[in-house]
Amino acid sequence: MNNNGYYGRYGGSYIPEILYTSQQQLLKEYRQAQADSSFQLELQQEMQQFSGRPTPLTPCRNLSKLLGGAQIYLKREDLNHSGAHKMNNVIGQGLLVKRMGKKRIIAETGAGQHGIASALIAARLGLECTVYMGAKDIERQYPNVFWMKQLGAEVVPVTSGGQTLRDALDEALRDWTDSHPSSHYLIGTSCGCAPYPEMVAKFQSVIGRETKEQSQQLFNALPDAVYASVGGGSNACGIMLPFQSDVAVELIGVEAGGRGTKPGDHAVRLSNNRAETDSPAMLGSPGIAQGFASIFLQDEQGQLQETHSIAAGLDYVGVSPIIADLAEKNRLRMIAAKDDKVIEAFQLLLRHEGIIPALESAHAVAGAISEIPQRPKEQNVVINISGRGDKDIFNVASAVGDPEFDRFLSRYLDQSLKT
Amino acid sequence: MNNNGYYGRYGGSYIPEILYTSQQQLLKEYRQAQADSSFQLELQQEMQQFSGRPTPLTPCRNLSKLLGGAQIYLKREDLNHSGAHKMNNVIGQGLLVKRMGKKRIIAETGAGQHGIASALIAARLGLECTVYMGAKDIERQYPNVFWMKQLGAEVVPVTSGGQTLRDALDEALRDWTDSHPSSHYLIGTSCGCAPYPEMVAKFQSVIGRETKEQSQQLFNALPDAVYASVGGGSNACGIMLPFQSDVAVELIGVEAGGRGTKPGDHAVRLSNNRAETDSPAMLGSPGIAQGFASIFLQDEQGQLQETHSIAAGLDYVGVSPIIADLAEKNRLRMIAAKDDKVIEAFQLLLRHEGIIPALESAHAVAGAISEIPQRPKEQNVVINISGRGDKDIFNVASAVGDPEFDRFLSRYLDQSLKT
Amino acid sequence: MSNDRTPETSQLQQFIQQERKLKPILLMTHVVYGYPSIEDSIRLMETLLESGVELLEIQFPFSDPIADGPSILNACHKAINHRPQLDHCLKAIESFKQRFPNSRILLMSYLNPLYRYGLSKLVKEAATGVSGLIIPDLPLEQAEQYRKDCELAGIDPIWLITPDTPESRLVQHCEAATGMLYCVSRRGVTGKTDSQKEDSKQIPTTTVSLRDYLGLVAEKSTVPLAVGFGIRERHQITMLQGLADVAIVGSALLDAYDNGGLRQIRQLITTLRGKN
Amino acid sequence: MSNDRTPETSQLQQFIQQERKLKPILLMTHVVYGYPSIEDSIRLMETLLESGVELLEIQFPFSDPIADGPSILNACHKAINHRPQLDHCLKAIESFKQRFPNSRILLMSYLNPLYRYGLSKLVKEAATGVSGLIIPDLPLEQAEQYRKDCELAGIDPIWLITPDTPESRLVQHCEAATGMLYCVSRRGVTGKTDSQKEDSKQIPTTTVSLRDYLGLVAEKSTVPLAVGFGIRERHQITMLQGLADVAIVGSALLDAYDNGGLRQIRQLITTLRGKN
Ligand SMILES: Cc1ncc(COP(=O)(O)O)c(C=O)c1O
Ligand SMILES: Cc1ncc(COP(=O)(O)O)c(C=O)c1O
Repeated sequence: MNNNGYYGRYGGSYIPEILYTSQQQLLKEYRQAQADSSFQLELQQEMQQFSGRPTPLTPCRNLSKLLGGAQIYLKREDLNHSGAHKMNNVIGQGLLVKRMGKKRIIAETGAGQHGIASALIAARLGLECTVYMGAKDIERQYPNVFWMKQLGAEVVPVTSGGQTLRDALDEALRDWTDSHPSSHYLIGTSCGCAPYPEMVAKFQSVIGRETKEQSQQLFNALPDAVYASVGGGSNACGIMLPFQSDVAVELIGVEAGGRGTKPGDHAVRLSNNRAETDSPAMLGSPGIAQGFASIFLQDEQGQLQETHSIAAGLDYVGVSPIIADLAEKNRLRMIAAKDDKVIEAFQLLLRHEGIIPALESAHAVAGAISEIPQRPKEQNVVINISGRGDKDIFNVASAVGDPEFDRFLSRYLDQSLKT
Repeated sequence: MNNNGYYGRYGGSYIPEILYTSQQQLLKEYRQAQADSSFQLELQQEMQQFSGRPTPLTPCRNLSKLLGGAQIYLKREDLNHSGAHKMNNVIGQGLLVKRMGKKRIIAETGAGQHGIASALIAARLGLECTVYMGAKDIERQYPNVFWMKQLGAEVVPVTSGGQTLRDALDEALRDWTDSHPSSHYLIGTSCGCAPYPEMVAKFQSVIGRETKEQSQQLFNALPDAVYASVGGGSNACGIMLPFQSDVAVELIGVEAGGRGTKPGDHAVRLSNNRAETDSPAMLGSPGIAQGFASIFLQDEQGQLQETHSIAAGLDYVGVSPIIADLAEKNRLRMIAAKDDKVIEAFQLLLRHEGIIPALESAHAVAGAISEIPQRPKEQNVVINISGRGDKDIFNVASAVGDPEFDRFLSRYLDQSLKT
Repeated sequence: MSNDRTPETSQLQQFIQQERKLKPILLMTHVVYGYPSIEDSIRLMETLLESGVELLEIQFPFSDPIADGPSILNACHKAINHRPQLDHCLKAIESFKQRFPNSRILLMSYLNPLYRYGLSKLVKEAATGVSGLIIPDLPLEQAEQYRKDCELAGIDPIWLITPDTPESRLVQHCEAATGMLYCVSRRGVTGKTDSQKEDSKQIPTTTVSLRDYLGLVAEKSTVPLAVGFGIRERHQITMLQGLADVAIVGSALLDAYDNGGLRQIRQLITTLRGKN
Repeated sequence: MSNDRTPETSQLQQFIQQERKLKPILLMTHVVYGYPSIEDSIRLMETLLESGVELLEIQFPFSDPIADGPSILNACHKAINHRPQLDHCLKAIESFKQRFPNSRILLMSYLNPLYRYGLSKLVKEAATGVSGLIIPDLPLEQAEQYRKDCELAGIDPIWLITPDTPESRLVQHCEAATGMLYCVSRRGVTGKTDSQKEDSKQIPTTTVSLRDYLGLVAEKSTVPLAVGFGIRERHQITMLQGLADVAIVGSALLDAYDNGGLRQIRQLITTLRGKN
């Protein structure tokens, strides 16, 4: 990143003037904190004591044998407190909020993972917490809303636009323009105006640093390839950036292929085009929105589009400027996995390794599975399991079509109505 | 334990003759494995690589301040793979099964935690898995059943008796009498015939060993008191046994006070009586059932009783012989927490520390909270958070009465019916 | 097969040996006290005794009968709802003993109800009506006091052995055995499984053949052999002749009762005896 | 307040200064192109221009208008359904410019639609009808090329400043300003918040009083000041007289239109001008 927060031609800070002071304060405090060893120590301590880091690197002998190609290792971010890598980021930003002396955090959330992570850290650090969430997402992901409320967070339904993540993000930004002197906007992925992409990527890069060390311990070398799912891009940045200058390590991002290539059916921003081909007919194209320049799914008029993925955390309309830049420079290869392949990969990991990945992470697995059989057995491949899949029971049950689950819910409701 | 598996007057092996050979084989293999450093290494490795151990010890400054007494630390078994301490045990027994060359495991489960843990380790180690679960429990805890099935386990509904954990346990034993040469019965708690109580306690004692080390690191001393919930007794044994000979460390077990003291309304086996008073009018009384001698909830005729707890994992009719013995010898003090206090403690931990405990573990928290204000500030108290509470959303939502959750389920069902 | 190696032969053993002089094999029928009700269960026992079964095994129900399959399990759970009491059960047995001197009665239960009652006390009190005690979850190792009590009271503690019992342990059991030995013919619980899966034409066994298994036991043992689990038809009993002294019928009896009451019971006994 | 320190005064600035000689304060009304439909929005603009507003701010809608509150946000989202096109919008503006020579038109949009269109191209093409451009998410730092393009095309890039803008940055903006400065009177987005919470009797400000804030800006600035956000009533405009040159009315106008159409719009303008 250069000093203005650019990664190649992506990034920057495109925000309403009212946010300038707070953005500058954040930038300054973040830089100071980065150089402050006591902050770094506190960060490391909280990651260990609260979230249980380091997370392990798990060898998958069964799956490796089944696929007959490279040896597979999983980086287990699902074992973090709250069940996803999102925790790394909220711990970092939460401690920064304390440092800045602010009392309240604002967060946007799509599926609810980042909302829960924010509510958890707010409770832990004694901060107020307001979470913006699309009204449709609230309907679809109410269990997460329930936990946020139980944790003491205020959950504000966003009824504008498509009533999903993008609208929640806009609304959180609006709150911030109103409340910035006392509130911090805790962005959940490596998007947004500078220094958010850099900062989130940095807090997440503990994933990659650990992976590097653990690879040496487990197989005495760096991995030959690293796969991660790409929504906003934070788990991918987290595991990949520490390998950026190790050019022998292949980096592969997997985005949501959804149901198909029609607008609104996917969240394929990068893998179907080279960013150079700046044509709006491509799936994603360069744009400047929500505070930063990157690749967005948009129409010819520059209106952002609706998206879809079976994994709610991957249906973001934009992508981290860091990812966009790495893809453009061919340091990162982007591929997409469709919903049905994702369910297959999900089931494969359950059956053969006893690990339940988030549907987001199952994209990384699906992507890896599509390539591993062609890789020589001597290679070692790391897949980032960004989160756990318990949360996805409603989606998975629909996808595999288990009528018993519906019957269970009916009974629960009958019971509940009686009492 | 003496050589016959007795702890004082509890324990032993009271099983049908047909199981004798397998029980003896298990005893032998277990003893050999204990002495085999390569087994111990493999065990430690799998606990780290698959389950993410060590789990942290989390200081709780907010809650400590709020209660104004001893300093509170949480041992975070909720961060294990599968979200509970149950994983420690299934890893241990799973590796033993491999060692014995058996191809199949049988497990009983109540709420489903041990069932899932068993299904996970079976998938991981390439074993077949049959889980017995009361038909009523299946109805109540279908999400767990869903995951077991997705993991490839066969889930057998048990329709006899009260159709809950006890019946599942009986049925699992029946399967074992049939299949023991090729199948291992993977008991989920430190109950059953010898060597199960000892073995499960041993596999779980990694909790206490870590706690001991981490206490030294965090506050330079052993804890003054350790609280754990007591269902079958495995998480309590796990955290407490390594402190057994450190007599200055107070050990407190918390059992399910349920709704009241009527039979069927609670699972208070130990805290309301001293075992010496061998009167059946007491809540629990000495008995011999399900393979071992211990304290059971039973009527005057020796029939085991129904139980209740808001935490499905605590409503077991018996208790580990190790726990019964420690309580009888006053090394362990048993108290009970009622459902409503448990919900209060649950909410307190959410709001003030951002940690969602299993309702089982919330019993330990409730018990601790009732005593901590009276403890001097200089004391350090460890509470075992045996598992995480996501799984308890249906119970918690009923208890706090959130109509939105019901509405969410209705919508999901409507949707599901349409497609 | 029984022989006369033991110095002091128990009442039960004498009875069995006596009866065996007249019949190629004896019948032991199994019933659950309190199922379907206390009264009806007593009527069922009377019917069996009237029909002349040599041995009647009365199971005092326990809530968690881990060695029993679905039929008996279900019967036990239903029986418990009638709050059966052990002392009443003993009284009933005592009266049978007087009314049916040509049969012997064995009391079977899991350990816990007996333990709650007081095992020593039970053994003493049972002696007036009960010839032998069967406790499937009380292994030989845990039974020192119990065996003493039994000896004193003149009751036989009946031990179970299985095809999986290793030889050294078989020898121990044979040495300890008085009255008779209860030979489980296969793995698993009472009732169902093999006998239902494999069209019930054979006596199910495990790996060793039943003949070899019972042969080995007979070699080591001085007491009569009773063989149980899975017997449903006459020809199974015929097959046992020459291998064992007593054929035990449990679940089949319960199933018959559930299907057709006492009438069906009488019918089944007649069939099993080969008298039609 | 404007003074004449700048060497070359822009067209827009000259217009405002000219008008101000006649009126204590001017009115800038804000509308969304394409809401409620393309046609109706054009009719609304015509109505406003006919009613004699000095400045018309036309917002070309964007799907994610992060600085706008509920009323405008909603209007933008509805407008997008009619697939508004930037070139059509520019054409419409060009025709207004010719038909209403006594008003000036400003084009407001977020960066992305303009960026997709090509910002340089847009600036050039807009020059035929548009006097100034307002892009709330394009900060001064990122605007080097844009400013050059504007200068070349003779369009004023309108910069926004807020009560939170630090003095050093305020100075930068004042130096960069041509045409006019857009002074946001408080934190938050357009429309709602303060003005709704605190019964809309006052122009909402943050910690500094509005008078001090605008006084400071006037001191540093050479261009006219427009004040926006939250103006709903006549007396708010009266209060601004002497502090600013232009009062901006946005959400209030949309709300009036939604309640009573063009009739209500004319009514509102009359009221705001203090002519009834
Ligand atoms: C488990 C998990 N993985 C991945 C993602 C995608 O986000 P990112 O690309 O920022 O890692 C999310 C977002 O919610 C998530 O919850
Ligand atoms: C999270 C959790 N804690 C505690 C228990 C109680 O079991 P134990 O007493 O064996 O630890 C269970 C049992 O399912 C459990 O799931």
